Formats: sequence, C-alpha cells, structure tokens
Amino acid sequence: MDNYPALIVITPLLAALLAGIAAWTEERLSYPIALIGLAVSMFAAFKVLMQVITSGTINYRMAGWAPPMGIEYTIDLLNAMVLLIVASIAFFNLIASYKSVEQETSDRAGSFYAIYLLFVTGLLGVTATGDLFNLYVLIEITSLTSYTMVALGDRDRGPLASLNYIFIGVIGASFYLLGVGYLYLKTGSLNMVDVANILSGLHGSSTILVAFILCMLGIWIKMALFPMHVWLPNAYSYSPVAFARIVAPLMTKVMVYVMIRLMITVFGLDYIFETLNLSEAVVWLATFAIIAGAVMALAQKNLKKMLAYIIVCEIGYMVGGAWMGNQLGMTGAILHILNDALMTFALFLAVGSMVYKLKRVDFIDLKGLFGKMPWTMAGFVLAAFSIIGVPPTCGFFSKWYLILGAFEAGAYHFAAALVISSLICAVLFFKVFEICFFEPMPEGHGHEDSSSHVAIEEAPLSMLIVSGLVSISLVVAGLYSGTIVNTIILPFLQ
Amino acid sequence: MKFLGFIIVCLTGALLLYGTGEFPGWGDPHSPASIHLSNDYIEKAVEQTQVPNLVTAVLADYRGFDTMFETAVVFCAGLACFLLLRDFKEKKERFYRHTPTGVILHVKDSKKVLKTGKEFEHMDKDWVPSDLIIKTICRILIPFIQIYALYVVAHGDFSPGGGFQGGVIFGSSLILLAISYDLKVLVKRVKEKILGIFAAIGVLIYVGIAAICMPMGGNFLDYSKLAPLVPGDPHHIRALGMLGVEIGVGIAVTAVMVIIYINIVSEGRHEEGL
Amino acid sequence: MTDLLTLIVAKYNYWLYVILMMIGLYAMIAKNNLIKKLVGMNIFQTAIILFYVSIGYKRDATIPIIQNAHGGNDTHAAVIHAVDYINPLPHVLMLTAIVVSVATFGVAMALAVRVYQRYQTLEEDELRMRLVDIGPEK
Amino acid sequence: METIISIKPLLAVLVSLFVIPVLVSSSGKPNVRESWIFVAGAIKLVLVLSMLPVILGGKQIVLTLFEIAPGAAIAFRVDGLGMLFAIVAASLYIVTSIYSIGYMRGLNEHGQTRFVSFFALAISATIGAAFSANLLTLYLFYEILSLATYPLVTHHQDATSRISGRRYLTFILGTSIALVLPAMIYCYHVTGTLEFSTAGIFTGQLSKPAALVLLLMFVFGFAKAGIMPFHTWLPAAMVAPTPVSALLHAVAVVKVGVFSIVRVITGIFGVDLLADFNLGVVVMSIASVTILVSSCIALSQDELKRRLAYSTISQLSYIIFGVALLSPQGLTGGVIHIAMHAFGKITLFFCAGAIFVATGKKYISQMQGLGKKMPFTFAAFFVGALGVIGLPPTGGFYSKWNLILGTLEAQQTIFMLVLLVSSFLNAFYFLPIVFKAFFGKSEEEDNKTPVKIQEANLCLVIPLIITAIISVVLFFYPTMFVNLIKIGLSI
Repeated sequence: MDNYPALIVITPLLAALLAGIAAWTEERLSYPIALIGLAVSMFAAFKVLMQVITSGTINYRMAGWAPPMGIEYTIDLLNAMVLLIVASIAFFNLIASYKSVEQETSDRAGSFYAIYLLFVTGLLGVTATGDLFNLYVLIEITSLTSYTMVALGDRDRGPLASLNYIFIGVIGASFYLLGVGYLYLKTGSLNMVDVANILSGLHGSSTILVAFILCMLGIWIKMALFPMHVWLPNAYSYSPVAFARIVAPLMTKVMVYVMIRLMITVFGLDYIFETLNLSEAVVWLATFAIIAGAVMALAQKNLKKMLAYIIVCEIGYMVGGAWMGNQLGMTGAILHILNDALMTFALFLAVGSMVYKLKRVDFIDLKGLFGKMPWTMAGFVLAAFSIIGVPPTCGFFSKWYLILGAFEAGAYHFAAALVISSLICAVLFFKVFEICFFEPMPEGHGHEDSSSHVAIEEAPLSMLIVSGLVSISLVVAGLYSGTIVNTIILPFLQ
Repeated sequence: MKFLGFIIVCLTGALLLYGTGEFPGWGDPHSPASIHLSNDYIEKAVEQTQVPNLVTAVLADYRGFDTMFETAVVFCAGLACFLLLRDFKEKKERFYRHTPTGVILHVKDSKKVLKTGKEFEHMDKDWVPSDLIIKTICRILIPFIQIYALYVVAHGDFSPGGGFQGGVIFGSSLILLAISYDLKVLVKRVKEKILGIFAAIGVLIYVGIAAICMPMGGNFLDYSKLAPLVPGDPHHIRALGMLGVEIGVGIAVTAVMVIIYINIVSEGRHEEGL
Repeated sequence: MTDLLTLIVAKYNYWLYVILMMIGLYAMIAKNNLIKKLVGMNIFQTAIILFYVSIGYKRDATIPIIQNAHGGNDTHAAVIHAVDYINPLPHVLMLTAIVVSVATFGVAMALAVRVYQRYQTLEEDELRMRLVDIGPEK
Repeated sequence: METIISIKPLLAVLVSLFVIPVLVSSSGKPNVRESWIFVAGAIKLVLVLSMLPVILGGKQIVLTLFEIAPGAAIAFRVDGLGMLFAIVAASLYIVTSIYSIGYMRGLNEHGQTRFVSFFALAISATIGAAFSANLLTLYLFYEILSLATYPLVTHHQDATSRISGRRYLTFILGTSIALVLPAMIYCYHVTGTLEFSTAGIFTGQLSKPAALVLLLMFVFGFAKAGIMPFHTWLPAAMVAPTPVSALLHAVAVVKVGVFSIVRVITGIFGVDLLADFNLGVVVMSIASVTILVSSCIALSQDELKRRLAYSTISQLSYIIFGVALLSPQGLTGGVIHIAMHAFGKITLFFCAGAIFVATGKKYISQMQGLGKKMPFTFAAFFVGALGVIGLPPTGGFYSKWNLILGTLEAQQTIFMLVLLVSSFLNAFYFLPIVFKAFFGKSEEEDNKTPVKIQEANLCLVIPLIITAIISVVLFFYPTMFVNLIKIGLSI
C-alpha cells in the first residue's frame, strides 16, 4: 500500500514534534529536522501528483475505515497540485528563512520552527482532506499557528493585530463549523463525496441554503475577501518575515482552494449556479474586492502593507473567476492559485531580504535600493511584473483566462476591474521602483567617475538563491501554463 | 459600531433561524443525523473495535485522525503561550522574607542574590501568607485527584473519560498545587523543560503509534496491524491501540495545561504569580 | 402567534442556541474591553457546541456506551439496537471543538497579557489612543 | 503557403538575450563588453539575413514554442513584413552600437553596463515582435520592449528623466493594458484564435460598431505608434541618451507600435473586412490629424531632438495612413516607409547626438554656422532630412510616391492634399536648419572668441555617414523591400 498521501501531512507534523523536543534539548537540531521533514513532504507531494496524473484520483483511508465511517483523503488533480505548491513553497521558504529567524527570534528558534511546521501541516491537511470536519480542525491549526506568528513580529502592534485576527478568525471558523453542522443535520454524514451524493436530492432545502451561505461566509472571512479583509493587512505586515513569506502566498490561496473544493465537490456547481443562481452577486462582490484592494493599496506608505492590500485584490480575482459559472473562469481561478502563490512568494522573498538588511520597509527606506541590492530587486521587479500581468510571466496567463471567462459570462465589469487593477498595480510598483531607482538623486548627470556608486549590500546567499529560483519559476510557469491547464486543470474540471 | 454590530448579529440570527425551519424535531430518532452514520457506529463499533464506549471508539479510531490533530492543536497552544509570553530576563528587584523574624527585605540590585534556605525565603511582590488549612487539604487532595485522572485515562474505553479529560484533571491537580502553595513550588517540582518535552512526547506517542502502522503494512492509524508487536489477544488490538494514544493525549494535555497556566499567571517570568 | 410559539417550543433548543450565539457575537463585535470580547467568543463557541450536541440527542435513548459489553467475549450474543443509544458522532466532534476553543482561548489570553504588558490597558478606545501615541508604524 | 520549421527565429531573438549575462559579468572591462555587443549583433544580423532567401522564395518559417491555449501560442512566423522590419532593426542595431560606444564614452555616462544590457534586451524584443506569429506573441514582445526601454529612457536618474519616465510608462504601458489587452482577449473570445492571416480571423462574427470599437482600441492602444492624443510620451522620452532616441525612438519602439497596428489591420481584421465596413477612412482621418498637427508643432520646437520627435510622430502616421488606404499601393507605400523613415530618421538623430557630444549644443538656434565646422555631420543631416521629407535621391521619395499613388488609387483626393501639405511642413522645419548651419553666422564668429569645434569622434561620425549612404542607396534599389512586402501581404 502506498502511504504517500499520509506522508505528505504526517512528516511535517512529526518534524514539528521533534523540533519541539529539540527546542529543549539541542536547539541546533531543530532547523535540520524541519528541513528534512518538509523535504520528505515535498517529495511525497510530488510523487502523489505524478501518480494522480498517470492513474487518477487516489483515495487513502485513514485507519483503514471506509468512508463515510472513517476519514478519507481524496486526492485528485486539484489537491495534488495545491499540495505540491504548499509543500514546496514551505520548503524553499525554510531555506531562505534561516538567517531571518536567527535575526528575529534567535532565543527560541526551535519553538519557532515547530510552529512553522505545524502551520504547514495545517495547510497541507486542509488541502488533502476529504472530510468536512477534519477540514475544520486543520483550519484551526493553521489559524492558531498564524495567530501566534503574527504576535511574534512587531513588538508594539503584533499582539494587538493578532488579537483582532483571532476575533475575526474565530467567527470565520465558527461560521464554517455551523455550516457543517447544518449539513450534518440534513445529511448525517461528514465525508465530502457522501454529503454531495445525499445533497443532490435536497436542492430546494432552506437548511442547505443556510449551510452553504455559512460555509462560504466562513471561508471568505478566512481568506479575507473584501469587505471581510480587515484583519489581513495588519496581520501580514506585522508578522516576522520568515512567516510573512509563507502565510502571504499560501494561506489565502489554500482558502480559495477550500472554497473551490466546497463548490465543486460538496455542493456542486449545478446547485450553486442553477438552483441558487448566485453567480452575478458574488462576481460583483469580487469586482468590488479587486477595485477596493487596489485603491487601498495606493494609499499605503509601507511596502509590506501595500503588498498585503494587493493580496486582498488578488483574492477578488480568484473568487470572481470561480464564481463566473463557466469553465474558463474556473480554470483561471485555479491557475491563479498556482500563479498567485508563486508571485506573492517571490514578492515577499524580496521584501524579506530587504527587511533583513534595512529593518524597515517604509517607502522612504527604499532609496537607492537598485544599487544596493541589485539581485533582490531583480527578483522583486519580475514578481511585480507578474502581478501587473506582463507576459510571459505567469500572472498574465491567469488573467487571460479570467478575462476570457468574464467575456463568456458577459461579466464585463469584472473584466474591467481586472484591467483597472492591473493599471493600479503598475502605478503602485513603479512608484516603488522610482524611489528605488531615482533616489537619492545624483547631482547633475550622474557620471561614471562621480560617487553615484553605492556599495552593494546584498541579502544572504540562501535568500538570493531561493529568490532567483522562484523568479525563474514565474516565467516557466507562465510559459508552460498551457501544459498545466491541459494536464491538470481541464481534466479535473471535466 | 454598537448599532452596526447589533444589525449584523440580528441578520446572523435570522439566517440561522431561517435554516432551522426544516430541521427535524428535537430528538427525532428518524432524523438523518440519527440514522445515516450513527446507526453504523452504534451497531458495528463494539464488534469492530471491542470498545463499548462509542465516543471513545469513534474519537480514537474511526475519527482518530481528527483527534491526532486535535492533540496537535493542544501542543500548538502550549507552544504558543511559551513563545508569546516566556520572558527569560532576570527580574530587577526581589523580595526576601527572613523566616525566623518575618522581616521582609526588598533588594533592588539585580545582581545581589541572597541564598535562600532555612533563613531566607524568596517571595512575590504581592505575597500573602499561605494558609495552613488550605495547604494541608490540598496536599491531601492532590494525590487522589491524580489517581482519579489516571483512572479516567485508563478507563476511557469503558466509561466516560479518556485522554483529554484525564489530562485536564491531572493538569488541574498540578495547578492546584501552584494555587495553594505558590507558583515557585510548582516550577521547582515540575521543570519547564520537562513540561515542554512532555507536551511534544505526548503527541509523539499518538503520531508514533499511528505511524508505526504504516511500515507494518497498514494505512496510517490502522491499529489492527500492530498485533504482531503487542503480546496478548490480537482481538483486542484496536482497544489497546486506543489506550496507547489516549495515554499520549493525556500526557500532552497535562503538560500543556500547566504550561499555559504558568505562563499566563506569571506573565512569562515563572518567578511570581498566583 | 400561537403558531410561532408552538414552533419555538418544538425546537426551543435551536432557538436557545441562536440566542446564545447572538449574545456571544454581539459581545465580540460591540464590547470595548478585550477580555469581554474573549468571553463573548467563548459564549459563541459554546452556542455551537450546544447546537451540535442537540443534534445528537435522540428521544428515549441513553448515552452511547454499550451495556453488557465488558469482557468482549459475549458481545456477539448481546443484540444492539441503534434506537437505544444516542448518536456518538456529535459528541466526538464537540470534544474536538471544545479542545480547539480552549486552545484558542489560551492563546488569546496570552496575547491579552502581552497587550496589557505593553499598553497597561485592555480597553479598545484607549489602545487606539496609545497606538496613535507611539507614532508612525513600522 | 509552404512553411519550414526552423529554430532560427528563436535564435535571432535569444542571441542578444544570452549575451546579457556576459555583458554584466564583464562590466569592469568596457572593451571586452563592447566587443561582445558586436558579436551578438553580428550573429543576429547573420541569422536574420540567412532567412531572407527562404522568405523571398515565397516560403515562411514557423516555430511554435508554447501552446498557451488552443489558437493562442507563443510562436514565431517569419513572413515578408516581419523580415523587412527585422532587417531594418538588426542592421541598425549594429550601427547604433558603434554610435553608442562613441556617445556614452564621449560623455562619460554612468551605468554603461546597465545601458547596454537593456539595449540588448530591447532589441531582442523588437526582433521578437517582428517575427511574431500571432497577436499574443506580439503583445508579449511589445510589453517586454516597453519595460526594457524604461531604464534606458530614465538613464540619467534625475528629476527630469523621472517625470519623463513616468509619462512614458503611463502612455505605453497604460494603453496597452487598458486597451490592447481586453481587445485582444475579446478577439480570442469571439474567434478562438489570434493567428495572423491575410484574410483576417473574423468570419462574420463582428458587427460594424464592434469592429470600429475594436479597431480604435488597437490603434490607440498601441500607443508606441504615437497616434494623437497618445503621442506625448515620445517628446518626453527625448531626455534619454541620444543612441536610445535614435534606435529606439526612431526605429525599434515606435516602429513596433506601427508594425503592431499594421499587423492588426492586415492580419487580424483583414483588409477586406475593413474595406467592407469602410473603416479605413476612420483610421486615415485620425492619422491625418496627427500628421498635420504634429508637423505644425515640430515647426515651433527649438530643441533639435524634440523637433525630430514631433517629426517622427507625423511620419509614423504616414505609415498607418498608408496601410489604412487598404489599397495595394497604399499598403506598399506605408509599409516601406517603415524602412525608409527608419534610415532617414536615425541619421538625423545621430547627427543631433554628434552635435551635442562635439559642442554640447541642443538647440537649433545655437547651431548657426556649425556646418562649416562639422561638414560631414551636416551633410548627412541634409540627406536624412531629404529622406524624411520624401525628396529624391533618397528612399523616402519612393514611399511617399507610393502613398500618393495609393490615395489616387483609393480615390481619396482630400487625403492626398494632407500628404502634400505635410511634405511642405517637413521641408519647412528641416531645411532651414541645414541652410543656417552652412550659411549662417555662428555665435563664436560674432563674439570673436573662437572656440575650436570640430567633428565628433569617429565612432559617432561613421555610423551617420553609413545610414545616410544607405538612405540614398535605397532610392535606387528598393526592390528587395518591395518584394518582401508583396510576399508578406500577398498583393
């Protein structure tokens, strides 16, 4: 029997526990333990993805009990892809984070890694599971770890931001739990597939409608869809960089995955788009989310904050795509899970390097950064282009599918929002570039012999290598997006 | 904000009540929830797992995977409290009590440390003379509470109880120690390091038992595959496996309860507090 | 009116849980003190527990511990009627949910302690003023 | 049409991309660095030229790299039009490289490695745009080009260049995202393909209003073509060092814009569809306004580079004008003007740069009497000016001749007047410069404090002589380009 599906989730958990023990006995060991744990997990995720591509969906029964009695992992193409994204971003971020953790939380690094691994475990578990309640437990693990991490960052504002995050997060999770309760009450089951089978006979029920609304509200709060985004910017910008770099690309994306999973596997697209006919309202909501996120990003004076609002904007992309009610939109949303994870990761990697060197990343701190940290900035620029949607970076191609989907659904307002947000992102990033490139102003025309040369102070090599790899992957993912769509997304949707 | 909150609350309430419209009546034995899975569990669980307490059977076996993560949540909470609050910095000022006379010394120089022992006693800023009656009663009670906790863990298969409950009871016995004496007594008896390691080991026992099933040829958590490793009736192997994980849960919960308590009451300094 | 009343009486458990939940939610949104908000959060979660547990209830049934099953060997002889025992699953789920809520509460308390250490207050409006005092954010 | 699958177009694009790491690594050694530029440029030109016989033989070279979606791939296809553009760009790149060495070293500019690297990237994107097989690929290279030229335009990193750079991006990136992107995706949504074909991709799915809106989105969206009112980036971009202005803002960047519009008109809509809907006139009117207005503005500019910039704006509209005539003569005249104007205008820019390096003078009013001291430069300037005005014996005459024939062919006599008037304006704003330079009195003579001014260094003078000569040669031998156009548009 192949145990890879379980291994994906279990190895980080085991590693977290071992790192927790190592924290008290031999702290130096906790980092290698974490690294090995995530490497194994990533390998398992890769194996599973290959297996799913060649031989179809994998069902893995925990404790050997058949669903719906036991908990089952149902890994199809979508999970497998998201699992691989999560595992590999977690792994590479860990490589890049060694120095940051040393700098920020040196006296309790072991426990930090344990929490980090638990967070990854949670994300992986959320992605892999085929059980509604198991999903809740794992969402809580991710939330609990992120509350902790957020509070560990900024000493002045972190705890308060985290406390507010807790209040909103608990409401979100509780709504989801209530939704599951309503579903359970009507169906008597918790396994996603089983629930879906029973649900197909219950489409008119008001309980199911409420269950659906509650689940969606809960997940939207967790993913910070506008106007439920208020916790996100503070939480992300006050957390320690090692954590910000992983939570920003992964947390919201995994929640989007959960939303898509609930929509497709549990409630069924027919129910949502034909019985309820909610598509239009939610697409409008997503449109507002995009515009609002972009506009709020314009008002920021801090790089981390700005990026956080861009995440709010990107969430609108994915929600809108998923709710477009056609295959193209859904394709775009799923593709954007991958692409947005990569681009946000690349952006935050660069920001992490800047924070490592500069300590603060208000815009005024960034002067002359192109001279100081050319490689970091190269990665940052490429990631920014991807967010703006410049081909051949991957951001362009998911936008392509999303706009196509919008045209097909006749949601021209959504397409317009996408275009406008691209423009605003261009303004945002070029505002940053201008500061990094032009300031401090050289006197007169800078000439070769004048003192316009700034000493290069680059981030540590580990960060640069990861940053470089991810930047390359942005272009590679873009160029091969046709392959990804054809081998993973389209077969999944059919 | 209040008005807005009120509107949101009313809307949520209305939504939830709207959903209850189609609910089956309370306690209806024919509601879907009472039929679909519930009957399977009730009728098959004893046969399949040899555990008559169905809650334990479902908790530790059918949905053992959930419970494992639940334990991980507990571990995570302990870790979080430690990470957030623990303050390793030496305190600036100290108070000592000269035991024979009862005179209290206030030492402001952080470098000056008096030797505590017969003569001097280290004490909190807001120290209250401990009450002899409370101390004595608690000293008598604590062992019984602990024995009871062990019983609750061990007997979880047959009667209400289990690792969480037992762990909480055991943890509260330790907390009682801290309340009746003072925090330093507890910290001296149960070292922080031990607590930290035990919290992890408890979960590790759970995950370990579950993971051993994989090289034994089963799925993750499939206790039935452990039979070759454990002497005794292979018929009862699932019950034994559950007992094993419950013990792990108990250890983890105990340790984490104490960690959370110590860190919160002393604001992470472990020197003074309730 | 009587219709509504009968409706409420027939499902009073659900009404109770909704009211409890509304109280908790209102406290979380509208209260000024962070500890009161935490209490509200706990009430909110308790309401959900109440809801789940009442799903599991079955009339004329007892707790889900099979009687006469000690020893194991004669279990096959004893016939188990599903109607005799209440649904164990919601209880299992709520055990998990309780643990989760306790863990969340623990972390939240720890955070509250941190906030209090830093600002010497737990009132939200005062906190907001302190935040203005410490100047532009990092 | 017969097609050959070959990797050559890809290589031609990538060669200057691959050389960038080498350039960066040899940043401390200017001589090594610059020799690499030449190697890359030469290889690029050879690769382009090696495909020429195949194209002239009536075949096409294709290469599909990545299939993004059915009908939308990242793919190359070398046809007559692309070949024409690529030859112009690749050959001028080498000439400009010589020039830029002289210029940058002459002024001792900072950040030369960055400069040459982005220059190489820009030229890669230009060739890529020339060889694009579909609108998606074209858009891709169009965007890369926009972004790669930003650091070139803002090379001085001072307040002026910051403002200009902002304007540059606002217009170029803004319009391409806001107008071209949705228009392109809409085309794909309607037809399911973006492949260029002379018959157009629409088969009756498009109503006239929709076609009009799409067409306008494309024409204005490709703002690099400088159609008014989206032209102001071009004068602003003149803050860049002159080699950038010369190659990019007389050849590569602006011509990519024009080329894109030509591709859209001939390959996406198809000449027939536009003729059916009678939309050519709309585009022609827009182009005419731009031609006349910008010519008038050019008259009032005193800074030489800005005058050249406005002249460029008007000349670009000639090309669009010609293509919008939708008649064979007009198409030929328009497209061949890409080449003719390129050689003429680059000569003029080279001259402007050479004057600046040698004398530090930017304003036309300061240039009186300079002709005697810099005879070669001003002679070349004269030739270039003739080319742009469209007088023999330069290639510009050929294109203008065809354009006028085209208006007659399409029976648009009013528009013929536009051409004639604008030619007069051209003559008015160029010829006085030459005249005053040779026959006017310089300030130095008045002041009796002669400052010794002589020709700029050889690296600057040789390129401008070469391009001036080519301008003249093209008057006598335009056949190759004409053939390429005939093959490319199958007319």
